[in-house]
Amino acid sequence: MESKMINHSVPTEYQSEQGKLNILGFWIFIAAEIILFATLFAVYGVLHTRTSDGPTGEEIFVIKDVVIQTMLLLTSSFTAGLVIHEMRRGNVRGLITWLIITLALGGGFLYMEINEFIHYVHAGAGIQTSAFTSSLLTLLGTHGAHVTLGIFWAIMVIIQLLQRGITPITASKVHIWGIYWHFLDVVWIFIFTFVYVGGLI
Amino acid sequence: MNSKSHNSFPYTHVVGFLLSIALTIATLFVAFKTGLSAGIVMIIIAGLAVAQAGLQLFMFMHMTEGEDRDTKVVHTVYAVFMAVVIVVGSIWVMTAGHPIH
Amino acid sequence: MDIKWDKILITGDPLILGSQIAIVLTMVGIVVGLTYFKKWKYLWSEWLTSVDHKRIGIMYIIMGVLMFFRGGVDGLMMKAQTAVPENTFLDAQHYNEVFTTHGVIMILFMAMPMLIGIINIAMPLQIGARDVAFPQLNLLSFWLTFAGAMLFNLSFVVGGSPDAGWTSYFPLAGKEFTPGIGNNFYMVALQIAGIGTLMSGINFIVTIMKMRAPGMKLMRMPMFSWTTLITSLIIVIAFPIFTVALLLGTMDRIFGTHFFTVADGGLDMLWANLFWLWGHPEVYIVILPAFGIYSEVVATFSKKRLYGYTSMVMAIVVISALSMLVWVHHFYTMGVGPAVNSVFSITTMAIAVPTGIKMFNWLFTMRKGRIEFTAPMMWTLAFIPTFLIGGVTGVMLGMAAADFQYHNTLFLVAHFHYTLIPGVVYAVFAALYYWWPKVFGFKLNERIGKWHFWLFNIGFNLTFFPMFFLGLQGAARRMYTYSEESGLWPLYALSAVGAIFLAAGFAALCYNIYWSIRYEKRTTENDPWGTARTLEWATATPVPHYNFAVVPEVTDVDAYWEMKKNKDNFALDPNKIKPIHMPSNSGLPVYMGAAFLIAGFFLVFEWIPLAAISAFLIFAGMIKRSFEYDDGYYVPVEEIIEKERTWRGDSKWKAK
Amino acid sequence: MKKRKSLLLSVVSVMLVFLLSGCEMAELVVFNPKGPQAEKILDLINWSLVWIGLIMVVVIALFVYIVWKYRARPDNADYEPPQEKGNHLVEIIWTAIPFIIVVILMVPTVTTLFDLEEVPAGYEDQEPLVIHATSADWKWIFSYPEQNIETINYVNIPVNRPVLFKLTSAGTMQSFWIPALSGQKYTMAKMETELYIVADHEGSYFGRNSNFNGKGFKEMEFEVLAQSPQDFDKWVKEVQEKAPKLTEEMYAEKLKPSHLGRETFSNTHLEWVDHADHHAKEYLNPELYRVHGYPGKTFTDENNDIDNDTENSDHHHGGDHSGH
Ligand code: HEA
Ligand code: HEA
Ligand code: CUA
Ligand SMILES: [Cu+2]
Repeated sequence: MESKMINHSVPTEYQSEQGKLNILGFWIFIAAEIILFATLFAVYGVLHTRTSDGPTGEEIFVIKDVVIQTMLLLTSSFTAGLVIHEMRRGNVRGLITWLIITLALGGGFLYMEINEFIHYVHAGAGIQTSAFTSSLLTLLGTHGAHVTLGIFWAIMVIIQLLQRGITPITASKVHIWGIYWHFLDVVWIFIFTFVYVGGLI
Repeated sequence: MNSKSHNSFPYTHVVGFLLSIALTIATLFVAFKTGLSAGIVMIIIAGLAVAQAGLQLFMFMHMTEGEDRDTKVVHTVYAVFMAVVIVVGSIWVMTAGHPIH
Repeated sequence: MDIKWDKILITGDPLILGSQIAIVLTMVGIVVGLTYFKKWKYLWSEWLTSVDHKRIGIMYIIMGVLMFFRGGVDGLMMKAQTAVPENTFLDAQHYNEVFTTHGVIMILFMAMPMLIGIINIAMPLQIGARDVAFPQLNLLSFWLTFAGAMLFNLSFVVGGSPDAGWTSYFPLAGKEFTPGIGNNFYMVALQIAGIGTLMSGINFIVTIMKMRAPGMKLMRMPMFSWTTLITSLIIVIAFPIFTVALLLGTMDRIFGTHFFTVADGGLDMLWANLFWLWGHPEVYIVILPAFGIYSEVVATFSKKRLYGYTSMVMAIVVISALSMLVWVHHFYTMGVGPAVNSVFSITTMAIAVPTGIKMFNWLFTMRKGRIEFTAPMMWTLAFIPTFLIGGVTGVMLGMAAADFQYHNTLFLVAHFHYTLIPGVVYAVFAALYYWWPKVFGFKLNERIGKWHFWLFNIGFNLTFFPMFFLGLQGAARRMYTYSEESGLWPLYALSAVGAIFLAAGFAALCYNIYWSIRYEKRTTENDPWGTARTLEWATATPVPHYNFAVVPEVTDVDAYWEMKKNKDNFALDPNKIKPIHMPSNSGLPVYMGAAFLIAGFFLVFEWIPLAAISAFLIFAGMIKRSFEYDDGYYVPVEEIIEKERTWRGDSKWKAK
Repeated sequence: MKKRKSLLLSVVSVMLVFLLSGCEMAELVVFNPKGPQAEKILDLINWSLVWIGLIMVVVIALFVYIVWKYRARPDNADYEPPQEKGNHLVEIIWTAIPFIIVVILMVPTVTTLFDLEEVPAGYEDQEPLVIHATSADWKWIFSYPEQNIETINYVNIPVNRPVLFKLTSAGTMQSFWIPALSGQKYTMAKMETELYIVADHEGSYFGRNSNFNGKGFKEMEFEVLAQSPQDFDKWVKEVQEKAPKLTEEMYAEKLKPSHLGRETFSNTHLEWVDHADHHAKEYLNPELYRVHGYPGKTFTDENNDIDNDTENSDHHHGGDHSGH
């Protein structure tokens, strides 16, 4: 906002002073998110053997569903990358299209996750069952809540894109949302590896 | 950084995507098909997870671009280090020294 | 949901009844007063919705002073209770509630807001910025902190106070042993305030990384801004841990999970682990800005450059790194084994080295200087020997094997008051006296300041020094009373006498503020102390809302000192003035604070449907924010020229 | 100036009155160890005091000297202090010396830490007496499995013989502390911590819970009586013969939040529950902890219903606990 000069050699999202500040601020926030999830992982790492009267991970995890979830999220991360790619080409339509595809994949992931939770509750692994289930469901739930938030956020951004097109400000919003979405994918990779695969070997 | 590279086919994204799928499959393979001991499997799949996270950070998240790249990189590396301290430290402290509980 | 109306207000206790009446009367008084003087609009548009970092800073400080009063009264109540053996002024339950709220309020709602307020006022000025990076977010941080504080204080009169200590150890703090909602207040109120603090941390980091004046490399930044940067870094790393701990605590208490419970596999040690993973860095979060304040004051009033600037910076970086690696020293006695204890003893004691570097650098800054005993300097001087006591006793506690005897005793309580009060509270006082004229255009009175100083210092040492010995006599902390045969009485009584001096000292500060507002000489001198060194002193007093007409070029560590040496540098060339872009005020943060307060309140009372509905108020605010495209406004050149001319006169004005 | 002096004077006199008034002040227990463990800790403390004292003296002397010498006086108004940046040598020195002191303090800390985990030197040849100390709100329960006796709020031990306390809690986190004999250690539900203690003087010592655990915290004290082996054996015999038997119902009643006096039994509660065991039954009574204010909901476990649940032992769970 400080300078109205547009420098076309940098991507749109870096063209406004506020956009740059926001992007850096969001990276700092990502650091906080890293710590937040690390703490949840630490909790899970400490509590996962404490199953009390409830089932163990081996008894309830369904690896097939988890692999599908993983693929959905990995693909959505890829399409989220294409969102930025299209944005930098200045293609609003492509941008919005890929964004919607990403959201659809994210929605699919959430659908699977909700089913997973229902399966757990039926298997006698509710959030109040044991320290293990509490920490498992809280870790998964926090990630799922982030994904949900990401979806609603993207919808808001789509509306703004439709209203305003690609401007330095909307572009920085898309960029920031993109960072967030990839980050959730990173978190999922660790959940996949340490919670599910690690829990089954 | 420069927008020219974005006019063509998104090679890096496709490569990144394929790599991430490959790494996931590798994880599953190592865990369920090799019959290695649990400890070794954990180490390998942990390594694969870290590789995949790095992939996302560098290929998709645009961490190393923009005028603030040093700040971003240093800060993120610091956070990752602290994350490791928290996870490893907590597990160590909570399991050490309690013979029976 | 089954609301029990008759249980909401706490009844049947004269102390609480008194405060309930006092609260209602105060509220009525404020409303009537504002209406009578027609100040509502002014308050709303100039303060509550202001995104000006200086005003936000002032609001933080007002809140901090109020909370100091509340926490201080708690402290006095504890001292009154233990002044004589078998006292019945407070019963066990009340004493427990009092030290819990005292600890929480003093650290989270007094020390933190005070320091964040001071940072808000001074840091952007020191680096030559127009405001912080995210002014509206800054206001939101304030309102969340405020909402958290209000929710927490509400517990005293509505619903019941938390009573498990400021550390809120589980399983005591869980529903198995404290089924009432008191400890819900702890979990929820601190969560709300914590989110605000985290956002402040992010805000300050971006501000410092991106908005420094031209020429101000990191290694030319004033020490206070350096400590702000490092503190913010620790905030960003430490607070999310607390967020998770509180989340899990809330889930255990309200949703019946088993993280820290006795039943079904919960692990009480894990709470301690998470709490201190945050809690230890937290004490460095409050001490580092204080170190920064002392660094500024000591250089100014010794008329010397800060000695060993580079090693000072390195020292705080090392402290911040170590601060995350020592948390176990708070539970050496948990049976984690000699190997773990040894490792954490080493990291803990290592902190003495960088802190020592700072100590010696301050001393050598004064060496060969010309030390002026102004009020801010007095607090700085008093800090050195008293904090030394706090620090070295910290090292004694750090020696794990010895800690088996000190832990959970008044020796520990003495240690941390000797670090928190000389470290943080004295620094806050020093900062208030030091930056007051910059903010308000008049100094606080020096003579009353001396009274404040001596009363508080004597009181402090008298109150807390005996506690070291009480601890060695075997007095555990958090005991609401003791028997006569225990022989603890003389030292307890001595300590209680000290608290009277402390209260008198605090009263002197309040009187000083009152007196100075009415009678102290006004000044528009940009550098009222005459020996200032950093950029905040290079602009008008009181500071115009745009801070600097033209952001100065920085060539050395003490930017303003350099300008003074080279008078021409400081003079303003009116041709260089351009319209200044400023952010506009916003009511949204006030709304968000209220929304969090309401949702938090329902959550505390475990009225889940209501809490869920009010959570939508929060989302509504976030959506509103997302669609806001306010570009702020510009301050026209004429306005700036007029403002600058009035205080600069001819000597600081470069005619065309 | 005068005022300030008189103020100081009055403070000093108040202190003196307290110190001299002869009202008996408690001794510094930590400096009066009655057993080798506490002695080791005291040695460490004394060692630290030497070095800490040295640091204090040096820093305060430096402080006083500098502040005095360089204070602003009317006659040095024109003095322009030099703008020094620092001095590498000096800075290295004041980094190195504290570092060395830290190492000097560290070494004995580590050795003491490892020492405290073991039977004190000179007592290794004796079989330690094992006592289970279980803390509950707000009392201490001591079980002697070999002797098959149990005491509440007092514990008798033979002098000059190592005692191994196995510590656990029936609920909140507490801390077992006998300052004259050793440092403290926490007691936690479903966990066991261990503490070796030797008393090398006969006598009665003060012990308490030092970790805050609610309303009755202050009163949670116990007496340790170190007796000659003969007296101890005599006492054991007497208890075995004369003391009543404890039943599970009685025990559940005692675990409710309350203060009990001294009690003695000729069996132990370990017969039906060891709270250190990972799957121990819980005996929780959340409803009994209500104080003023809004009640809030509690989550009770079926397992917890003492009166209905008599066949508790078949209560099992999946998962392995090897990770602990
Ligand atoms: C601002 C707050 C603050 C600060 C700065 C510190 C600083 C330190 N603290 Fe303190 N501490 C608290 C606040 C603080 N603490 C609080 C609130 C608690 C209790 C919480 C609770 O339980 O409720 C606590 C508890 C606490 C414990 C836990 C004890 C227990 O529960 O049993 C320990 C143990 O290691 C400890 C150690 C230290 C050390 C080593 C330092 C060091 O940083 C000190 C370093 C400084 C110096 C050493 C002085 C200057 C140095 C020199 C002159 C150089 C030469 C010196 C040497 C070589 C020794 N602290
Ligand atoms: C920054 C932090 C901070 C500060 C400043 C203080 C300040 C004080 N504290 Fe603090 N204290 C803690 C942090 C702090 N404390 C913490 C974290 C705990 C641990 C809690 C726990 O165990 O969970 C604790 C515990 C604690 C205890 C131990 C309780 C126990 O274990 O049994 C005691 C006991 O004496 C005490 C006393 C005091 C006193 C007398 C002051 C005094 O310095 C207060 C001085 C201020 C005033 C006296 C202001 C009020 C003034 C007036 C009323 C005068 C009239 C005014 C006008 C006319 C305007 N505190
Ligand atoms: Cu602990 Cu199983
Ligand atoms: Cu600490």
